[in-house]
Amino acid sequence: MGILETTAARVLSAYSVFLFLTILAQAAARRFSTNVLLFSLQSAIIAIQVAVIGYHEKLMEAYVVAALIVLLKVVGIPYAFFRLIEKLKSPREVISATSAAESAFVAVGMIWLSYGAVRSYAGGVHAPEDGLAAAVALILTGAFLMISRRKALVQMIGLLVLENGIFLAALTTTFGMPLIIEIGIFFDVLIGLLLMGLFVFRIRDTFDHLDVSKMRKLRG
Amino acid sequence: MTIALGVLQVVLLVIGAPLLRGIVGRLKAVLQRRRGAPIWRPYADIWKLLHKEDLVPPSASGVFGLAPLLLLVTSILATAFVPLLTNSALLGSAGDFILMVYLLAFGRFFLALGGIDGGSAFGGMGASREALVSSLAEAPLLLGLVAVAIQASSASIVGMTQWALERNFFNISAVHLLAFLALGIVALAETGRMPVDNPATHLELTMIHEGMVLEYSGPNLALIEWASAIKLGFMVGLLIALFAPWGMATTLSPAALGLAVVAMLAKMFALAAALAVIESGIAKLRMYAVPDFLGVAAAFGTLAVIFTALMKR
Amino acid sequence: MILLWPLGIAIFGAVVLFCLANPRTATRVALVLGAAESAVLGDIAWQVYRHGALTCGNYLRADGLTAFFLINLGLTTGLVLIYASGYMHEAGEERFFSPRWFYALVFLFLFTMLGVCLSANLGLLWIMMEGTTLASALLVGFYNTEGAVEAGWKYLVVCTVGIAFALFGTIVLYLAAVRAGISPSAALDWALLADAVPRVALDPHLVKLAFVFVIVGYGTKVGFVPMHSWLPDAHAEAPAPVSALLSAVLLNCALYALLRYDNIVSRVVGPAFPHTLLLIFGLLSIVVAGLLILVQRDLKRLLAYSSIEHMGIAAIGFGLGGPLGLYGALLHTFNHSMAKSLLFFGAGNVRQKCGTVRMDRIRGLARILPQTTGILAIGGLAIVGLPPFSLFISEFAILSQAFSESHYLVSTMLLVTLSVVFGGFLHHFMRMICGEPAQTPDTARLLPSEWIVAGIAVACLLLFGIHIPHLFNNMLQQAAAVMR
Amino acid sequence: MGLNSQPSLGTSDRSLFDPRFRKAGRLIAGLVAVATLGACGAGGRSLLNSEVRKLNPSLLAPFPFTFSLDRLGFFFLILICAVSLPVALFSVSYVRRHYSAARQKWLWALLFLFVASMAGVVAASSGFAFLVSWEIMSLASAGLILIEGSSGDRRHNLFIYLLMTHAGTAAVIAAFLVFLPHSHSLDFAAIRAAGATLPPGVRMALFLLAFAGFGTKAGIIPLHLWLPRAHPIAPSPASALMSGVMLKIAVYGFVRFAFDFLGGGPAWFGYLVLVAGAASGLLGVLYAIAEHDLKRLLAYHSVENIGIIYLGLGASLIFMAHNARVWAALALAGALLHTLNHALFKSLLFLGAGAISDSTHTVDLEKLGGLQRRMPVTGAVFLIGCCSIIGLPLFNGFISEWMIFRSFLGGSTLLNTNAQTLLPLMAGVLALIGGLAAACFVKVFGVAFLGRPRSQEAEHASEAPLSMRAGMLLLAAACVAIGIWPGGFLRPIVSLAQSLVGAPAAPPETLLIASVIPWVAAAFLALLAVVSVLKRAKRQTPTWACGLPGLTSRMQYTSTAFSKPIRFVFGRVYKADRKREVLPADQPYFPGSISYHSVRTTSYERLLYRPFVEGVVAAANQLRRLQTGNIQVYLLYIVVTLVSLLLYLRFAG
Repeated sequence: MGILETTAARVLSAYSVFLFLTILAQAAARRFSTNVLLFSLQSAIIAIQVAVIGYHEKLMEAYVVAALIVLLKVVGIPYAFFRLIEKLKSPREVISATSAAESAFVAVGMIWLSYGAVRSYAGGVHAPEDGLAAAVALILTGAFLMISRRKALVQMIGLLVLENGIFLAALTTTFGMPLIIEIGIFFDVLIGLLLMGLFVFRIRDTFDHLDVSKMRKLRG
Repeated sequence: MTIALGVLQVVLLVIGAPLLRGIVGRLKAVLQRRRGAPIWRPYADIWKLLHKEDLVPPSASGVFGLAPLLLLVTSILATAFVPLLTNSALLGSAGDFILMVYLLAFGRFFLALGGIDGGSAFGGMGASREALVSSLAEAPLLLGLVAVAIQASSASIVGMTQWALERNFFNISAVHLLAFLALGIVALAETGRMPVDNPATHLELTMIHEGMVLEYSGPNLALIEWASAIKLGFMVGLLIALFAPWGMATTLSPAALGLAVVAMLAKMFALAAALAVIESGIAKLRMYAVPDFLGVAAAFGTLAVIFTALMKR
Repeated sequence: MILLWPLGIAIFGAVVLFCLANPRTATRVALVLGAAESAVLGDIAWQVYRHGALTCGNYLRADGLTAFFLINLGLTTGLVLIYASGYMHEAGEERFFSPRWFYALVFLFLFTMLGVCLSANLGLLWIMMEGTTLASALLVGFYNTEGAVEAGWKYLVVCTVGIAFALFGTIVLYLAAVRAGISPSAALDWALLADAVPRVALDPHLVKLAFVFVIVGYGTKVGFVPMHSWLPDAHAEAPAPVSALLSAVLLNCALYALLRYDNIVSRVVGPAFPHTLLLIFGLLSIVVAGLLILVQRDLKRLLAYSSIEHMGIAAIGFGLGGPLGLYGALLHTFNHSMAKSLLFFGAGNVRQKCGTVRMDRIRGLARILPQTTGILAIGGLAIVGLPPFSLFISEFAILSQAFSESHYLVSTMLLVTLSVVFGGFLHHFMRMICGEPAQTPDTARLLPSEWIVAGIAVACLLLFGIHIPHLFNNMLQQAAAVMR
Repeated sequence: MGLNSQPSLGTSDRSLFDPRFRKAGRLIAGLVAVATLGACGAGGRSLLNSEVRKLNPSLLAPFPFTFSLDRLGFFFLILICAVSLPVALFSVSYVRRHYSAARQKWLWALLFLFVASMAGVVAASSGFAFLVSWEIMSLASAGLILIEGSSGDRRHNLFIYLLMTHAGTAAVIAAFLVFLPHSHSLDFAAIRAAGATLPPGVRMALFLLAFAGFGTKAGIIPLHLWLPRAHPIAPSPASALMSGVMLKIAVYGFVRFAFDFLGGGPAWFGYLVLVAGAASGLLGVLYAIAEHDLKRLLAYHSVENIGIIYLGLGASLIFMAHNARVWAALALAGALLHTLNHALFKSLLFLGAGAISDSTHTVDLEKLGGLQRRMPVTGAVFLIGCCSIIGLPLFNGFISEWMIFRSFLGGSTLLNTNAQTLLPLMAGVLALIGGLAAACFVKVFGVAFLGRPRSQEAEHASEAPLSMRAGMLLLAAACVAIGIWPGGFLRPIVSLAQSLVGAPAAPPETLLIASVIPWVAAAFLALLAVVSVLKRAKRQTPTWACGLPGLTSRMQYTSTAFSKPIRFVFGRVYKADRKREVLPADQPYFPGSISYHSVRTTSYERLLYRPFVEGVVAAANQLRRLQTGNIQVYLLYIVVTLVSLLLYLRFAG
């Protein structure tokens, strides 16, 4: 009885630290596969979080959502990514505009910024503060990854991280939206990823590379 | 009565104009130590030309023949604005100076066309120069008249004359002096006199008026000569009426009229003498110096108008 | 229940058409279904006009505003389908590029857009909006050329990111609603939310935050500068009918979504805040797009930028609010759809006959394609807002609203931009249309389908430019009433 | 009633697309004739009794699309009809001789759309109707230009025309809408009511907007750039309508605003208009003298005459500002009459140019000459047009210029030194303009119609066909009629001007001129009869060539040579950029050939317009650079926008 509650409370308070770690690691990661792994780890943390909250708030839906997360983000999508890497045979390195150290520092800055943001904006919200901060940080990191990384695949990862952040925000503030909406969002994300995968193949076929910063025929 | 008098004045001026021309020529001759032609010579010329046959260039159209007629007609009409003996004229009270000026322009326009119609190089040259001179002469002429009109607060020549008559020579304003200078210069230009144009020359570098009429002969030429004589008379009459009308008959008594005639003749003679002096004293200006000459006139006119405003306060 | 019909038809059409191998039959079926669709939409609009808002379950609703956008959507989709029936003739057979794929995707796209308009739940609305991106991404990349793939990728990524922000905004709004004590089931329903506002106090700070995220997110879809970057590429690279759909329907739907939020937010924190944002984005859009129109080299990009400009004008109208502003803005969305689809059809013909839409390579179009030139000329005259075409009226209405509120900055910018855009269009079109043609003058006559399309569009432009029918006018007023 | 001109024109131009009317010229001309005559009749009636007629064809929600005619509108409607009727007559054969059947249909349709739209402008009684008709007017004229052809150069000119017109229209739209906060409606009545009680700032803005907007259409220097480019490249009937009527519509708009809506204003309004008018008049005529393309020359003369009209309007505004209503009425009446006169003689001259180009296929003065003998009627009417435009007595131009002159004299009665000096001095300016115009038309008529032909085409020119002559004769008759019997025409115009400026009594000067002129005319004719007795029989002899044989037509003064002295005197105005090429270039002292030509581009384009346009385009190119094809940058834009908005919300919101 008491044990679970306390652990639940612990997890509630501590998970954000792990999230920050994953963020830093992702910012610094040089290999693509590492990024994917970190992403699934991140999703796993969030899944646990959802489950815990579900237990905490006695919400049946939450377990479904957690299961979905595990199914999709922890297992499904990373697996798909690894298959993708196999098939594309593209070099594994992440070509970044910024060096690993710089990226790490940027991540740190963004975490700090996110705390500031949470303090200033969501001041009235009685949600676990660092949870919200983690969410914002995830959003910012996702955006940062998409902006700084040149590989199409990494942009997809960035997008996923961004989604995670938003999802987390919804979770921590309002214990999730109505289930059907959640499911719909999941579905959209999934389709979006499929499409992006499709486009990645097309890019590979038409351009012989996956460097989005070289796709600059359309301008002006 | 007044109408009859007006007609009489017009007739006098129209008939007497060549005489004035003759007098000027004679005076010039005297000044240049020549014997010179008799003062009646212009009449003889016109008479002779009127009886010659009318030679027309092959390229000429109706305008060629029409131009001299219109020139003469408009010149005669213009004289109907000017009071000579008494302060009244046919159109002097009803019509105003703008109409008068534009009537002169009418004739000039057609004469220039006639000059071009000849189809020779000289006609075009003369027309072009005439166009330059007359287009530039119009502004100072009107400005001078406007100044006087504002002073007299009347737009009709008779009104202006009346205003001048009511004052004596000494309380005539600076406006009048300036306006007189402007109009005087314009008069020289309009009548094709030295230093703007030389009526006696046929040198292609210098001639303006003569260039235009080079193709004309016989009656046409006679009309043109007569018209230009009338113009001279008109200008002299206008200057007198505006700036020195004293001596005009205020009543229709024979004595007054007689006095008026004498005064008029004296004043005309004086102006003719002045003209003669100027013409024999000054050399003709270069073609492109004429605009400056007229520009000076325009400046005088402008200053005159400005003074009308300044002297109100 | 009637609200389910259009969605049903659309999804059914998508499935059926996907199964039809023969392009000819696919075309026919598509036309039939399109007709049915338009009919149903018209019926919905009529019912809304007669009996007010319709609802279906918790998740579908249609009120006056919806009805107006539905009319626009139905009419434009009809035009696009008719035009496509002639346009897709030479499309290949291979995977993704065959007519069946095309039509299936178009109907899917249609489905999602209908969903956006009809959904009563902001969450569902978001899902559908994301769906539009997904459904149209393949259409944008339809030709599978380098440009098409690049455009598709950019479209997909940029819009997804933008939409993600919109989701965050939705969540924040939801949070605000829930914390104000509204039941979670009702907290995302725009009508219930709007009605609840006077009674329960939402945290204005959160609502503002939500609106900022939403306007950036859905603004990306509308094509507000500076989030517009995907728009020219997508419009330029997509097949002409798709470009027409994107420009004439999708942008409007995104605007519609924005209006829903604007409605709620302005009830909570007063109209000043959201309307100022709309004005700012509108002004940015018209100025930047207006200037960029001058220096375009590609006809379809030119048209795309003009779409941005017109969305900006509409946004300004909504931002100004007031009777004339709303009226003009709504009317403007409709007029813009007509004129822009007409122009895109013309551009499609040009691409098919001349093989390029690079304006500096096209000369003497009047000789090569006289009738298409007629379409382009009329569309051009209409799009720059000259009478007797209806855009003049809507722009005039917006202008008079701006002036009568003495928003002198806005009105001046608007007037100047309109002149600049006029100059740009005039310059480009005259260079294209006049002159000596490079290729052989072939007197290609319009297909009957193209005649029909052009006829309908021009008729609408002229009719609403000369006299706005009573019924339509009332519908406009109803839609505007929703916004107040 | 007066408005039936508009619908009937509308129907007639719709019916044109019916193939049966392939040669419908006559029938349509007849239709218009009836319509316009009806309009004139109705117009004339209620020009005297100042009743207002209303028409409301369609309630164009949300804007009233209403028409009604007050006296001002009627006056301009009559002007439109009086010009468009002869022009239509002229066109009947002109169009048939010049265009293919397909183009004929379009040309007729556009011509009548053009006329109808102009009628719509003057008949409009709400800002919306005004603007719609106004825009259609511009479009129709552009279409007419486009029919004539679309070569590169013409295209450029047309582009400039449309662009400037549109910019001007924008100003006009703004001018109307600025009223909105105060009048709450665009109906003229409401605007008029609001005009009385405007705050001075708004009043100033309004006046400047109207001045710029209508000035662009009227071709006030330096907004005239389009005018000498657009008018010459239109078909001659269209040029006649554009120069003769369309510019007047702009004048109408300005009068409507400055006098009817605003009811005058501070004196500097007047001085602004006055100075603009003086500049346009002088520069316009000077540019005209330097031209040798007849239609361009005439276009520049339109600039000059618009300048004269604006002189009158400015004087009237000044008088109103000093509350000298009667003088104001005189000046305004002069301006209005000159508007009518210019419409008549300028369209006459353009039609004459059309007749010339019809028989010689050129309007280049250097290639003409000796046409008077070959096309006497055209020559005669053209001469009448010349006499009218330079304001010779007994022709209509004189009457209006005379009235403006006299109003300048009236300036000396005001109690304000500026007015006392400036207005009378303007008389000098007007005189200079008149003199230069006279010089210019000596050149035009002398070079084109007199002397010997300078080219084969001119050698074999033949008289214009009947309908063209008829059209021109009508206009010429009108010019002379107003010139010798001004009284009948002055009365309604003066009363109109009175009602506009609220003058208690009619200015006495108008009665004076009305009474004098007929007498002068009579005397003139009598004297002519008398003097012509002195003429003798003619004999043809070759022109004097200094005794040398072989006088060729190349020895005549050309148009360029003729205008040389004036161009020399006013050299500062022209800024001609001369090109002198010596070939071969390496040996300048022993050239094989020297080619010389001087292109006189007005420096406005160089100094005023180019920099502006280039600036805009440069800005656009800078913006273009922001659209780097790089998706990462695009994402950055979005994030930056978001963040900046958040910051705004944090610190401002």
